Amino acid sequence: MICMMQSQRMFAALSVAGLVMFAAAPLLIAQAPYESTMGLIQKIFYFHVPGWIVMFLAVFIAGIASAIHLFRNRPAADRLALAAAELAVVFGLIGLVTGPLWAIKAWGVWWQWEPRLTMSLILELTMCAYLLLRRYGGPGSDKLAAGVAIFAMANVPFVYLSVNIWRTIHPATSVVPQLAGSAPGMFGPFVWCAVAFLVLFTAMMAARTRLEAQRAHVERLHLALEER
Amino acid sequence: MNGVMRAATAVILVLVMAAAGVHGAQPQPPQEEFVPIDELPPGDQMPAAPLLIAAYAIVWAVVFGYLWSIWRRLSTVEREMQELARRADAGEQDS
Amino acid sequence: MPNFFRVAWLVMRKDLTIEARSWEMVSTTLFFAVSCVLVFSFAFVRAGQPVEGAAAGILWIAVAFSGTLALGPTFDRERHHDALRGLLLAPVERSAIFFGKFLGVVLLMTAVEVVVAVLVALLFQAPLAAHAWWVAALLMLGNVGFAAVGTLFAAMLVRTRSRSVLLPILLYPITLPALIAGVMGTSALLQAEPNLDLARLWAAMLLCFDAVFTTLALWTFEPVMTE
Amino acid sequence: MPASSASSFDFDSVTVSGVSRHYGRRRALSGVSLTLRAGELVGLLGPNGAGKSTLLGLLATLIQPSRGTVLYGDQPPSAAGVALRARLGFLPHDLQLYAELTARENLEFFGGLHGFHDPAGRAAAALERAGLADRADDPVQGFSRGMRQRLALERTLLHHPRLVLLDEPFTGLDEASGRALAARLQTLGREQRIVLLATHDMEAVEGLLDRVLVLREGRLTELPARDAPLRERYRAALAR
Repeated sequence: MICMMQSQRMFAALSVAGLVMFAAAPLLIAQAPYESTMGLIQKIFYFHVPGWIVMFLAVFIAGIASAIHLFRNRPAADRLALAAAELAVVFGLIGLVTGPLWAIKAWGVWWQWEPRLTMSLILELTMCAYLLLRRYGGPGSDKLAAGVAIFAMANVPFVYLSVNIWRTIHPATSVVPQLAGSAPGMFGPFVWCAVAFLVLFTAMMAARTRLEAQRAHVERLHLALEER
Repeated sequence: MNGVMRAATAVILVLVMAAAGVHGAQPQPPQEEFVPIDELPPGDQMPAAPLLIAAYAIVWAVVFGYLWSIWRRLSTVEREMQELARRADAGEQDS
Repeated sequence: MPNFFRVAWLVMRKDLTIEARSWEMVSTTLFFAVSCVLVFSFAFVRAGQPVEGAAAGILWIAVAFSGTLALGPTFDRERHHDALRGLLLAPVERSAIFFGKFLGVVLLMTAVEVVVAVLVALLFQAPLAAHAWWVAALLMLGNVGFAAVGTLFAAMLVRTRSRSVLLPILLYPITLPALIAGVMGTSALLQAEPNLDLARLWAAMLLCFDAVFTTLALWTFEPVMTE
Repeated sequence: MPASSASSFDFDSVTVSGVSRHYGRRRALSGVSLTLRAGELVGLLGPNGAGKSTLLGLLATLIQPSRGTVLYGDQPPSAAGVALRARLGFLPHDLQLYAELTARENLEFFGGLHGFHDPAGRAAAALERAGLADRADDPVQGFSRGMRQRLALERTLLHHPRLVLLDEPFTGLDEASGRALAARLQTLGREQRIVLLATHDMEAVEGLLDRVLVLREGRLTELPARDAPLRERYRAALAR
């Protein structure tokens, strides 16, 4: 019980920190200088790019945790993988929604079949497939889903590979380094937002793994009750 | 739980440093296919502010929606847990 | 290692023998592939002329769809009389069993590819023959990657309830990079001025994809198949 | 024992201790402990859904326990690995035969997987024993249940396994084949095999078994050895 309280307090502290950082972000972003060609709309990047960063991080966590579960048989790793997969979908959704809102202004279309966008969409689909398999696969689907998560992680390099092969009209590759080099005023808020997203992500991960741990506990209680 | 937190914190630190390290990366030339907004016909121009606000609102909605769903699921599970504990106690008294 | 290939050969030969008796999968898959091409021809032929650049996409989508269709029955056959457990019980490396099944799928898909490629070349006036070796290489590379992922997923879904729905759901997002590479590489060859460098680049990417995912599949088959 | 494969692993007992297996919330086995020894013919009775198939699958290393351990001799299955599978013979209810292949091809395929030097010779001998020599080159899909059952039994015993797990081996057998199977089982016992046999057919196994275990809702009990017909003892055990 004490451990539970502790982790709850931890979770609360983290979420508060994340939300405060998150809430303060617009103020900082408002002060950041305008990007010369894109103007105001460029400020979507402060949320768009960290969203993708967190999603990729989540995909890797899900893949590595799944590998541990698959080869070492650790249910705790499986719970971590499930939490990460769900969060990958959530943060991927943020990226997928903010992207078109930027695109309609900057490119004049809602969606551009551009490799990085397309591949992010593919990754989002993969993680959705993972969740669908867990939801509808029936008992024992955790091992199967773990296999899928490993494959999804292995797919990520091919995302980058294809980006490099294909010529891209996506500005992100050049914008982030440029922010650092030419406009220090933009880089600060960007890092702030990225850290806010990561703190939030950690808090959500903690909550989600906790939920799964509680579920496992309930299952154990059920079995113990039937045992008698 | 704490182990998870520690690991996650470590990962975050690494990532922040990596983000800082992007400094060093050489900026690539901007892509030619990119159409700057001022070259678009004026009719296609959309006001930026509502889009920006919509984007921020959606991000907030997604984050809070998810947190709310976790909270709801957690309370369901905890209710079930209490229920089970009660049943277990009752069972012990029976036997 | 010789044992590994001996077992893989035995499993593949068994599948081929069964197929030679029934012709069930070859005939159904081929029929499906041909109808796929025909359906596309209604979508992509305007005023009697095929839309430019459609041939590569049609070729690969027909292959991917019919490949998915073939994967289900490959393992339904094993599921039927619980034969898969009989295989898993054999005192051999399980990855060898996977490899045998995988080879069977590759062969089946090769047969489909030959027919579809000829059909696309005829119906869409695609100059596939001009760079026949390159097209064949791209198709084979795409085939191997698709079959590796597909065979693993089909095998692991044997035990699940909604396997027929879940297979394409899992398979397409993971194999999309291979499909994109295949389509882009092939269309680079089918351009008015074929771009061999580009095709080579995509072929290299396919090769990486195959290497990574075949290794991963061999590696994960054993733990995924234990209940 | 023939030198069928490179394996040298062998054991003279199987020990199951405290094994539970659940699928989600459904518990198939709970706290099962038992020891099987070489030369023993053990029966496994129980209503449908009592966990018999799960227990057999578990002993065949196809299913992993949620809790508890299974030891072959003193080795866990993870340590013995492939060599252990060479010593296991499992005849499940679904027979594991390929309907499109002939009887001979089925046997030769499995013989090949076991790495026999002469799969054809072994298959021919097994077909003789199954009484299917004249139907050897017909596809299995034309066979009756009894013929398939005989063929599948021979496939199970093809590699002279130490542990023989049989799920309802009397299904579809006529009286003569049933008697032949009973005799075969007794031979296996004399050859110091470990035989575990799940069945509903009490008449067929009456007087054949050394011990009888009963599974009920995932729990295992042993039938007391008394001088009463098996069916009555089983009924009494279920009524308790």
